[in-house]
Amino acid sequence: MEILGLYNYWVFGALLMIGFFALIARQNLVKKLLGLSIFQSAVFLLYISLAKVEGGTAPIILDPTAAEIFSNPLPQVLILTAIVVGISTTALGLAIVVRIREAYDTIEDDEIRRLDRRS
Amino acid sequence: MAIVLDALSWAMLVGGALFVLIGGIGALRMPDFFTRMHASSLTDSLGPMLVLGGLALQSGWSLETVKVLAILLFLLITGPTATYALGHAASVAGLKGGTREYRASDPREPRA
Amino acid sequence: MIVVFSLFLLSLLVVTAIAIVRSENLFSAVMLSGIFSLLMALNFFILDAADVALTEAAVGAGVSTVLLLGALALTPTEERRRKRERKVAATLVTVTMIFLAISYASFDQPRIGDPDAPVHRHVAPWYLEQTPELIDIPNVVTAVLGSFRGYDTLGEVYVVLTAGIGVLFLLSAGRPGLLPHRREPRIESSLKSHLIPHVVGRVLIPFIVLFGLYVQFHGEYGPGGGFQAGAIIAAGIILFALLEGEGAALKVLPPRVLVGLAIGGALLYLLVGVACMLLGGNFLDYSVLAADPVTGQQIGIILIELGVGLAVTGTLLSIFHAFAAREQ
Amino acid sequence: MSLEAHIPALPVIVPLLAAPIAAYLRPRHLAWAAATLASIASFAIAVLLALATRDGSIHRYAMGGWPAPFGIELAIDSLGALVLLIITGASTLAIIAGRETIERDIEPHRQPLFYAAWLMVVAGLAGIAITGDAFNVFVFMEISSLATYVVIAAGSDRQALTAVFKYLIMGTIGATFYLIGVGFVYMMTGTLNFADMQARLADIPYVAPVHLAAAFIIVGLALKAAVFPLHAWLPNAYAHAPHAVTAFIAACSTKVTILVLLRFDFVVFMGNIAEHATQFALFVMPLALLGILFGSGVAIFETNVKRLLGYSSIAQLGYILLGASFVDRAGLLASVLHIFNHALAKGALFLAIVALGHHLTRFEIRDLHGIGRRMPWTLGAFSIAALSLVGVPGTAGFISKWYLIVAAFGQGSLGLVLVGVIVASSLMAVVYLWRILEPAWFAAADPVAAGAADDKRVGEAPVGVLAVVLLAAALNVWFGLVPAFPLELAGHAADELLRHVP
Repeated sequence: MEILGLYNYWVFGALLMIGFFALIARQNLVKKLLGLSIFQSAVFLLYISLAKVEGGTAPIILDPTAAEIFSNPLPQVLILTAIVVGISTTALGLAIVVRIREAYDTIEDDEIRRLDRRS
Repeated sequence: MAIVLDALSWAMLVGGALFVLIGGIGALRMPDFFTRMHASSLTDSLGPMLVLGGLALQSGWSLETVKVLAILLFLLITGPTATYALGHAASVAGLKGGTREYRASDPREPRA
Repeated sequence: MIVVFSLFLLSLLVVTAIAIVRSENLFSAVMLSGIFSLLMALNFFILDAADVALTEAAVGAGVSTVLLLGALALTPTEERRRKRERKVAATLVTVTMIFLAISYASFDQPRIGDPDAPVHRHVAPWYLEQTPELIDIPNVVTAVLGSFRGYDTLGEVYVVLTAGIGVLFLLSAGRPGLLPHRREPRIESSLKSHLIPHVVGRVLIPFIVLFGLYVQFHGEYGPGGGFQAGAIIAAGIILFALLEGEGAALKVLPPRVLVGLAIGGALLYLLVGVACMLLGGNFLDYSVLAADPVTGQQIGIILIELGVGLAVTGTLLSIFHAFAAREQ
Repeated sequence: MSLEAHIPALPVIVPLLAAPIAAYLRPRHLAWAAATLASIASFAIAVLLALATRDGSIHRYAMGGWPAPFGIELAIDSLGALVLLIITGASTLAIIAGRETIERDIEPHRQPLFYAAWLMVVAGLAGIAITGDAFNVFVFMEISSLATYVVIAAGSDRQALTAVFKYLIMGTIGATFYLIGVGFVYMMTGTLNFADMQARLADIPYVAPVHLAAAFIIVGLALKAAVFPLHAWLPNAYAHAPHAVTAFIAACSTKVTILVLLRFDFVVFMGNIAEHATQFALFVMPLALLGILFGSGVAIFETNVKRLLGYSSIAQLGYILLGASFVDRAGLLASVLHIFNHALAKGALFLAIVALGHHLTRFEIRDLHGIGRRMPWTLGAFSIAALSLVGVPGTAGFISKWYLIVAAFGQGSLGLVLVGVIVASSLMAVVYLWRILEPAWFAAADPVAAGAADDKRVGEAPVGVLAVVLLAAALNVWFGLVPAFPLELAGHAADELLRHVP
């Protein structure tokens, strides 16, 4: 059971690296952006995992006198922010991809580089 | 009475889960697009009906039951609509039932 | 039982992520990434993060998928296959090494859920203890988001606004206006002629918007708040645009109004902060907004959440229309 | 509360207030005016703050009135004030000088959005410089990054788009790595406030997560700061951005990231991780030296003037890191001083490019042939800034190189090698700048290359632009002769950074 308490960290590592792999090794720009969002989601999972308390519930205190255990609200707040940052980055990235497609007629990184070298 | 209700609700829960599972297997194993859709429609009709019904029985007469029923109502409206839209889109795109081939050679279509 | 379930859900995340990277058809990759977001939301829910789960579901699975599809309509949808993939082996080695380093360090990290972990002993208990007293709203996440760390949230609204301004700027290149709305776009005919989706969609839209408003104004008591509400309302209006056509949606909410909403929301947030300064408090110190500091905090949080909701709705809709209006 | 107490919060609030307004203002000249006014106002506030921190004091401001580890705290020390001064100053000069070229290169209806994004860059960078909270750094880093992508993508050729996409990917990886590192530190300490982290990191039992955090943070920030070998995004981003944007971001954006790097390493890690000072030196010093040699070396063979100056920036970042890698007062003082002086020199060079951009469309070296005869004042300013970049006595660049060499001699036997590298790379700088200046002054205009040369009326840039360029060049001389003010701030900054280092 002790070891299972680390499973979240490993999934975080795995997701992070899958996203990173897509970012580096894939040539398609949309694929890169999808990789980027997996990469960022991994971090969300890390923070939210930190927030969990054994036997706790979501930090909504309906009755301040009751002795309840609550999970940590702070990482959740940080990740709310980070999720919004993530979608903003994706949206801006997509707009750039659309413009690149119009200018180069392709969204494959290696082909774009070839076109750039030619000019 | 309570035991009967509990047993009934668990039976519904297990049954619902089973139908969802069958739907999933069907979506993987069926030969072409339309039969796959036919199988997977189990997962958004009978499956949730039974699961949510079981949950409603578990919670008794309370606010939760109302919420569960609202979810069920929502699913019963949207599920078939989505299935219809999907099927219609497929037929407009030129997908022929009963075979693995497509009339239009649109590269976007996933291979069956 | 719940442990097994969460392990299963976590493993599914990894499987889905691999499927996204491997799939060559970008449409299926986008759909898979919507599934990925929903799975992520489920995981967040199991980890007690109801607010985050709601946001991930609305933003990650909803809005993000719509934007990706909107962009795919303007780009090729098939990843080109190559005989020899570049950089794959070297990258695999690198990522494996980093993964091993992360796993190695994990053995020194507190177990998930350990109540004695440093994160649960410092700062966070203060929020849980002081919120009922200082702000007196049940949802501590909203209290931290809106007041204790309200400056971060202000920054977040501006991140969204910056992205909106950026997308409008990029996609208005080489055309007369920011969002031309005379033209009837190609999305017009896609759903209008389909009777069943059309009718069902029209029935659903008011409920979606109503739910959005509920999430907006119930954020102090339950999971929810401006971001989630903004995303949900934007989703409802996007559905309207898909059913009735871009032109109809832009007639109801013209581009200038949308940009105005985005800008007005962000400014509302900032001006609440400035008002606090003028009334003698620090920036974003809502206590001075009313005679009683606790009431002041509540007023402040409601106002800034409203600003957030307006800004997010306006920005997301502007971005959606900007993509939809860009002809191939 | 008097207005005075709120001054630490204003450098962020003013541009944040002006940005949305600028986006909605029509006609476009009003948007420019709003952006310029906001820039000037921020600059005035930054000057006030710099004067206030001259005595080495730290000005704190509790956002929302909540006390430090619970709320977000702004903490402005002399380092923050110095960087703030660079950001707002560069923004003001570039936006005034760049008006005509922006007017020419960007369609009218898009200009208000451009100016809004510009102000977001100012707000984001200023927010990073003054905050005392690790997560708040991330939020404002994202504001500034997203806005920077937008203003770079305004560049008129299509390569601007690919450059900016690369920057977006690299920048987001960097920011996410930083966020992971902050997450690990938070995991071990439970706090996000820099000062509180420093205090609580001392008594944690396990070190592996903290080492990992340090690694993620250093690599992430190095990526964003374009430290060699993670510099790949920088040259093209500088080369293809609109000239005014290059003048703005080249002067300040990487420096802000360096500031966060120094804060994290010196304030949070040095005092708490055993041997971190040595690790830092062993890791950063070789990179700094390689960066200096690589940047200068590539610049010698580069033919595009803007990209050449971009590679020179990579070399100059090497100097900044080299000073920091000594982990002593002399080195840090030289490093912080070079942040200021390099901003002056590079800012002036790119401002001169803005002025040249009134008549030139391309910036290959041969396009500049003979430009000195037609635009002598602009090229004169360019030459003075170039001298400052090389480090000729009497210019600002000399002061920081002098301090850097003095600090290097303090490194014992290694010092001679370091001084050798510094001198060698200064000579390389002479070579690559001479390659621009020699034909620009003395060669006849290349009739094929010069895009606008067939126009006989080509003369100086408009008076306003020229005034800004000359002012920037004059500042290089002024701070070369009277360096007391930046020296004082840099001295306090070095003391403050070293306060927690054992």
